[in-house]
Amino acid sequence: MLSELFFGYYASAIVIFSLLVVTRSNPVHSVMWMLLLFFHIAGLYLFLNAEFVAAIQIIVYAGAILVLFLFILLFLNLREELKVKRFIGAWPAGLFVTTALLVIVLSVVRSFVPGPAGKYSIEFIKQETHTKALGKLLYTDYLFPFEIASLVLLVAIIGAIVLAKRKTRSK
Amino acid sequence: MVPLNWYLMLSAVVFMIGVFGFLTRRNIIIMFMSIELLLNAVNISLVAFSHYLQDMRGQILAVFIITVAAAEAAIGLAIIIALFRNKDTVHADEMSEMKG
Amino acid sequence: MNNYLLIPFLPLAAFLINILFGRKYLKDNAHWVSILAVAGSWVVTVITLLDVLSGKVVNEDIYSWIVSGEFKVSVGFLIDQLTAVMLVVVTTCSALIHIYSVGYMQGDKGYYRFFAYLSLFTFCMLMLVMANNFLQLYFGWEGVGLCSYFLIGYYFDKKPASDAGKKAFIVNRFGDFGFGLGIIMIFLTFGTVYYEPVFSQAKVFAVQTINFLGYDVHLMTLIALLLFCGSIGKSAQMPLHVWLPDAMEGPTPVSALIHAATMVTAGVFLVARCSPIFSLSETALMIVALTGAITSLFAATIGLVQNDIKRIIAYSTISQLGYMFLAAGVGAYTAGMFHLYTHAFFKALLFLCAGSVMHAMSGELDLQKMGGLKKYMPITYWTMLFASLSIAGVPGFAGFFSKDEILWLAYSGQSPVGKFVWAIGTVVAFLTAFYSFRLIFLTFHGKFRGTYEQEHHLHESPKAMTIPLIILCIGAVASGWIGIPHLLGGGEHFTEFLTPVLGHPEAHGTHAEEWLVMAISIIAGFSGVGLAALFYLVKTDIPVMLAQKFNATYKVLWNKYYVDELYSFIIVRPTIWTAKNILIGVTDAKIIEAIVNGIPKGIGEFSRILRKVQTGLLQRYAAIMALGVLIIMAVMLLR
Amino acid sequence: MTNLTGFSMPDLGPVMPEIVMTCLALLILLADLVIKRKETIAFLSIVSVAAVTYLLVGSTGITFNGMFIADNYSLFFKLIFMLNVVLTVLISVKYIAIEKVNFGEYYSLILLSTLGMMLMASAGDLITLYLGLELMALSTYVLAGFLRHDIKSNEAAMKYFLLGAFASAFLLYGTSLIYGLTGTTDLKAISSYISVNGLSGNPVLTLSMTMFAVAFSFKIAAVPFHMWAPDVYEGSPTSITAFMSVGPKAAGFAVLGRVFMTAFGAARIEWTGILIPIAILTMAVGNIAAISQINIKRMLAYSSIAHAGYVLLGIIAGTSEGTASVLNYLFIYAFMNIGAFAVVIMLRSEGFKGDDISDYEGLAKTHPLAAALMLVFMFSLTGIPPTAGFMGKFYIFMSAISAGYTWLAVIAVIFSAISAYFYLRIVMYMYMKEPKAAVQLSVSPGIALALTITVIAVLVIGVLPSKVINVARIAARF
Amino acid sequence: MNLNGFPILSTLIFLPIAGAVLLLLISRSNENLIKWVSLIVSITVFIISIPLFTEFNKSTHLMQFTEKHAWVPSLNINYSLGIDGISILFVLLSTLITILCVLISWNSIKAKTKEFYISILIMESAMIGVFCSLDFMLFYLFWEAMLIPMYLLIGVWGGSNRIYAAVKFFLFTLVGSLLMLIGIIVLYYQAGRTFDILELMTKTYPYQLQIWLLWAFFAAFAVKVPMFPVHTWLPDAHTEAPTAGSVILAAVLIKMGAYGFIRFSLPLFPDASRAMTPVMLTLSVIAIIYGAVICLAQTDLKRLIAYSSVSHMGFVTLGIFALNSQGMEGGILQMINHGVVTGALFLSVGMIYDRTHTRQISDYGGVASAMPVYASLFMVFTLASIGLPATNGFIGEFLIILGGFKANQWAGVLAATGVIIGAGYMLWLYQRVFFMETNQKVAGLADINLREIITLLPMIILIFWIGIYPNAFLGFMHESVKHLLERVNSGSMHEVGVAKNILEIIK
Repeated sequence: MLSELFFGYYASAIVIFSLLVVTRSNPVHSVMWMLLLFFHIAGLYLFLNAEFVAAIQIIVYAGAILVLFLFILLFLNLREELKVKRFIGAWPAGLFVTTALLVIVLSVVRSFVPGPAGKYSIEFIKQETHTKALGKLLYTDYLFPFEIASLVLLVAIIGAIVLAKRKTRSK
Repeated sequence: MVPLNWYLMLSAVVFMIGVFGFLTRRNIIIMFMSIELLLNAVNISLVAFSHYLQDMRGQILAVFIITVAAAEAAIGLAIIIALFRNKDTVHADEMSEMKG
Repeated sequence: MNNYLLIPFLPLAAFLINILFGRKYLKDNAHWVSILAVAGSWVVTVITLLDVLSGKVVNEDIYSWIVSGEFKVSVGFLIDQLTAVMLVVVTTCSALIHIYSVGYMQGDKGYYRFFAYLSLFTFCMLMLVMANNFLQLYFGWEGVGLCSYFLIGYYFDKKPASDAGKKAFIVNRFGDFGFGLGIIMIFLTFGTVYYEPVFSQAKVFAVQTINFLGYDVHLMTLIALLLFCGSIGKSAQMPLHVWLPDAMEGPTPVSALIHAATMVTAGVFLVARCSPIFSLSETALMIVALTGAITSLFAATIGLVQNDIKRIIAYSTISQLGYMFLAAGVGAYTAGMFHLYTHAFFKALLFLCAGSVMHAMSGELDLQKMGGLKKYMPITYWTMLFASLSIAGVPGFAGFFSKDEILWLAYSGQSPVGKFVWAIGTVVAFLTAFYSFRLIFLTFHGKFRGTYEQEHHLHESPKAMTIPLIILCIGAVASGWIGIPHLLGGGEHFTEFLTPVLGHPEAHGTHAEEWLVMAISIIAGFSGVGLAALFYLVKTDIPVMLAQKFNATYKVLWNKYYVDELYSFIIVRPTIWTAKNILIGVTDAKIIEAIVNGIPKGIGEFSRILRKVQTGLLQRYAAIMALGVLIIMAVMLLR
Repeated sequence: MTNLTGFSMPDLGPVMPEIVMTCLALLILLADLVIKRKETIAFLSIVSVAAVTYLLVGSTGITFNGMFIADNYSLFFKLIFMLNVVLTVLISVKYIAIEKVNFGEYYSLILLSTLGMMLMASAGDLITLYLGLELMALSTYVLAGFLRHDIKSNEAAMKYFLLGAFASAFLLYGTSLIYGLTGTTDLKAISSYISVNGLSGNPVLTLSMTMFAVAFSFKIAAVPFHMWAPDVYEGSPTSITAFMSVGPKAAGFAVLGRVFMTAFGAARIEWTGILIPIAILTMAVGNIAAISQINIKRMLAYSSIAHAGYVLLGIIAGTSEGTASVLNYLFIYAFMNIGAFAVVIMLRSEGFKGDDISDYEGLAKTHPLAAALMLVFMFSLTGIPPTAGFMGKFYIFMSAISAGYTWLAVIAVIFSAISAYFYLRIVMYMYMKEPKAAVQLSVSPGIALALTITVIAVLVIGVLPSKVINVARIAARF
Repeated sequence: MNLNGFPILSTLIFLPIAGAVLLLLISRSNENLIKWVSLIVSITVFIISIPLFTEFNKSTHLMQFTEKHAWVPSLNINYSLGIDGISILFVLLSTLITILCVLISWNSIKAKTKEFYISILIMESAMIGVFCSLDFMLFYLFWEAMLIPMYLLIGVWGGSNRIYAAVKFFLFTLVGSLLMLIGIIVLYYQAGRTFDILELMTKTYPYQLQIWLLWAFFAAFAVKVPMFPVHTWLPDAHTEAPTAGSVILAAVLIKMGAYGFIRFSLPLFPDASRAMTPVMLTLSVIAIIYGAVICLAQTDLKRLIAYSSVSHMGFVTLGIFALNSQGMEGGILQMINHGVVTGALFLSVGMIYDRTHTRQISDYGGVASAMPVYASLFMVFTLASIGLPATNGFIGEFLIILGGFKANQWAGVLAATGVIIGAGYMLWLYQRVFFMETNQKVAGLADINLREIITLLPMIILIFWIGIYPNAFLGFMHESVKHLLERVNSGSMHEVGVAKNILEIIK
């Protein structure tokens, strides 16, 4: 019974916070709500005994990406931003489409039959400790995607420099 | 025991909120955050699947998604800066130089 | 066989020489080439006449012309009695008119062209006459039509002349339309277009009927009438007679040769040649007779009031041709041919005299402006007088014998319309006599009504013109003598000569009736001459008074029953109108072009709408994407 | 699950081309610091591509337990990518100098993007597929925004980035659903699971298939997910537009083919149901919208959308003949499209944008050779026989009809007739109108070489297509 | 049998292309060299085509001078050429017409002469290719390849409204031929993966499919012919094209449509063509009368001749769909005649246009007095166009009306009226242009020079040669037409019959 209660809290928190992120007019408030959201998602991961993923979630998402967002927000002159209206003119259309999509997806997901059980039973993970299991897999079975991920990060760096560097030094 | 469907419903709701944010908010940065929401929604369902299917594949993909999200954030914000430098606006509906 | 080839191919050679070397080298002595050629073919014709007289009939092919599937036709010659008669008529008239033209066309800038066309015409007419199959007949048929187009439109820089030429050709084309269909019907029934097999098997199909355009029609009547369409067009019978009066725009020798002696008679020749087919169908013969009769009456009435000398003779030609068809219609083909033979001489003579009168009056044609030319042009006067006597049917002259023969055979033949047609014939005889002598009296008798310098300029035509007149005059008088009927002790050699080809006409009347008919026709002829003398010599005011009293009828006759206006109103103007506004205006422009241009314009419009959808707004793109996802999911899940 | 010590190093043979490509890309990045003349860097990148191509031919096999499949199918696509890179580098040497963005990173980003495409082509697993796609996408976003000073380029990059991220989110959602349903992300395992458990009617499967269809349609710019293409093609630098119109599109088709053929092979009727309306819409919008365009890059964008529609026909056919026609068409499409863009680039000279169609008036008088080249490409894009375009389209129609979609082929034929109108408009402007201003062409050895390669290829394949068709048929059997 | 191994047909096709490539090398400046090279090339091509005429074996309907090489083996497409009684005359016509086109545009084409002659030579190879190819794909390749040069010919060197006309021509033909492409591919699969025409002709196809395919092919060929509803591109294309362009268009391009009917529609879909003959006959008769009547109201010289060719081609399609030997042979001969006569008419209009630069009939009048030689030549062409006996027009028209009448009496009678209206508008045209008072605009015109006479001479010779001795040309067709008609009339009649009663038994 405890787990349902626990899940209920987390789920409702996540939904409310994401709604707040999306609807607040002041971008800084949105970032703050997002921070709280990430914490709750990390909590959920813990609940699903994916400790390492939760840790990464906090470090990468909350730590790195949100900080990046804050830097960008500094560029904006907030006062002018508050006065302007938040949503585009045709926002009811957007709402309608999203709710329709939600209804369809929910109807499909409700009758969901999960696939075959894999080898990594929860006890095995607890006994192996989650990070070790994840690490071993990353470096054996999923070495290839791991390398590609590194390349993706490389491209991100090059791209960021090329686009955002202040002084162009072209010949 | 919390059934798997609840998780899926949660991720679907978060996903749709992200889509709603993306479709309706004028400020690009908020649109950007909505995309992060989408990715998080997918992560939730992935981790939930990997938990119920007792298989690590979901979590691994979640990790990769987070790395890609980080890379995307870097590039996205670089583009926003480049755009901001030229056009001094951060609203999507003012960016309609090209149409027709 | 090869000397027969010379007849048509000599004029052809002359034509080629004149047309190719005429402009630069021959210029004014182009006439020698044509005259020699025509004279050569005249000589050979005489030889062939002698051969035919001695019973030598020739039917030979030269080379195979068209072979397509089972349709085989070749260029070939059939020389029998009928051809011989036609050859004589064509070559003699052509030769004389060639000589006459030397004088008449003196100094004309297109001199070589004129003689080239004359030779071409002679070639085509000879090919027509000597053909041994229907397609070569059609070849000659259209060939003479073409030459008449060239010769009528000879003075091409004048609009009326070129209009007349065009009108002649197109009206002929109407006739040839029927003629062509006739030939096709013949091929489809007999499987060949050669005369010999067609005429021999004709009896086999005597009773057969065929479904033509939905109607069940008697086969032989259908073929006969289709062929008759051709002859109506060529011989200017009702309703396709309109082109002949306008054809007078051409030089007079042309009218003499083509529109009197040779081309217009081709229609009669066709009916005569196809007598086996015509005689198998009662209705066809009846229609031929009636058309001939009505046309002759119709033309004769118009001829009464015309003032243009050439137009009068033209109407008289139409009327005389009506006679010949009348004869053929009652089964008296030989009589028709006899009248054709005699008519060629005196009608050509009339035209040539008119030509020399015109020559003298420096181009003046209106009778009202002539008068008293007797003393200035004695030869022309006398020759024209003999011709008029002959045409009026005064006994002793050629016209009398042939016309009387026709009237008698009409009266005594057992064709149902015989009597009725005979009556009309007699009335026409009276009218012919009247207008012929009206012409003589108005031109040669009374006092001169022309301008002073015309009078001063009056002179007899040069020798080159008068000699052919004299020769023709002899022909006009003497040509009848070979066909003097038994009644008057003659041997009827002409009919005997043609019987093997056209069969012998039976007459069921007694001698008394024959005498009676002859008497009536003589009375008709003399009363016509007398009345004309009364009107135009003695009391010249009567015609004027009559014209006012019956003004309406006078105007109708003067305007040729408004037939020309009728045609242009029914056929010519509506076609051009439909072409202009309906076809160009509506169908082409509105319907087809509308669709053809409409579709791209529609697509263009649609493309502009699509461009509006592409607003450049990022959210709109995302919204459309989301909508796309929604629709696909809905469709896929509901299916 | 092998323990740590018993870890056997996976066979790297098949992956060797990708590894070499990565090293060379990095090398070029470093070389940019040392070498000042950008032409040498361009030359270096062409040499490296040549080396990779040489390696490619030999390396086939499956490694990383199914994640990386280097079969004939992926080999053919990699050939297209290599061709795409070489031609793009050739045409952009002088172009980026004119646009004053002459940085070395340009070439390394192109190589990295091509690497991403190669990974997508031989991805046997949804994870590698997603990462390869992101690698290609990210580098292409940057390349799209390369003209930092030009507002249009920034806007193009922004639009491409946001919509790209949005679409890849859908891809991820689809992957997670499939993972949930079948417990694996390996394509072969998925297909065996579906056929074993007979899930063809399952709503979740349909939902995930739709998600995949959406993501890939975005990549190949099929309607209704094509909205980004015209703006991005117009905004980004022309050499990159050329690169984008061939590379990512071909990669999209590679992935579309592989995922739908192998993974969802059993549920063929369902996903053809999805693709047919998309294909018809794509051909319709692509052709019709292009008619009223004034900017040539936008017009070529719509034309490339239309061509995506034709290629979709081959995929819908579903047979190996269909896939062969897709491969053949994309190979030919690469030549004619980049050729056309090369001519557009030639018109771009100092102070003269050369983007509007009206700039082409009277080109036949001022530059007959350039006009003749454009004529060949335009007629090839329309699909008139002596050119390769016809052979490509013809083979697509053949495969569609043999699979029983005759009515679809008729619709495609009607739309390609409509396409004739706007291609013809260009030829008409060039040949039948008087030149307005004296257009001065910026010709460089690179562009000249690229144009010769493309025009020869278009004409030779047009007349002797059997070589390409045979290779495509071998490649199609996977 | 390709006379001791020499691939005559391939040389005929590829020599003009070689010539075009040669022209590419010559510099744009010395136009004279360009003109002479193209003239020599076209003459050599004509000379090479003559042995076809002499060596042709008239006693067999089989294909002659055949060549077959694999082209795309994987799709079973072969490069196979061959001609028979039906196609040989067209090959000769194309080679002859090209020479005349080169001659006529000697000094009337000033701008971009090099591209002009290149397009003409490429046109020639495409034309010959269409008539010789025995493989559907090869046929389609040449059929479409001819679009590009023609589009350029009309568009670049045309008259004032050339762009609209060029685009209209291109789109009309393209839409039609694309539907044919679909038909070809469906046929390919239906007949077991082969494009070889001879093989396709031996097979029988289900009736319903035949109807569909017939209409697909009809779309392509009817536009080309042009038959009634889809003819509006022709007047625009003709009036706007340069003289050489409209000559090629009138003399050869139009024939491809009718040739397509004979070579493909009839033999491949015998039952469908028989079922569709009433429709086709009505369309042809409408085309004849519609084309002829509309000519009466034309004011533009070239437009009038263009509409007259709509009417003449109505005759041809009537002949073809009469499905009897007279109609068919008449149709084929009429195609040659129309090529010669309308080609000559356009050549002569081109000559007068070079002098007066106006096409309005009202600007002309009394030209005969200024240019007698020209007037007499034009008269010969007018007479041939009307179908006067002793000219080629008569032979064709008479056989067609005979065949048409045999097939359907109404069609025959109505077609014959076309002959009358034809005489009407042609003579009226001739009168307005050549007779009557000399119009000031055409007062002092120089008569045609030697070059122009040489251009028209072959036409005159052909007109009278076919007129007087048509067997020289009809002889070629007999065997092939007989074979074709056997296939169309009997063809799969018995199979259909058999199929029908089996159905009865089953029902």
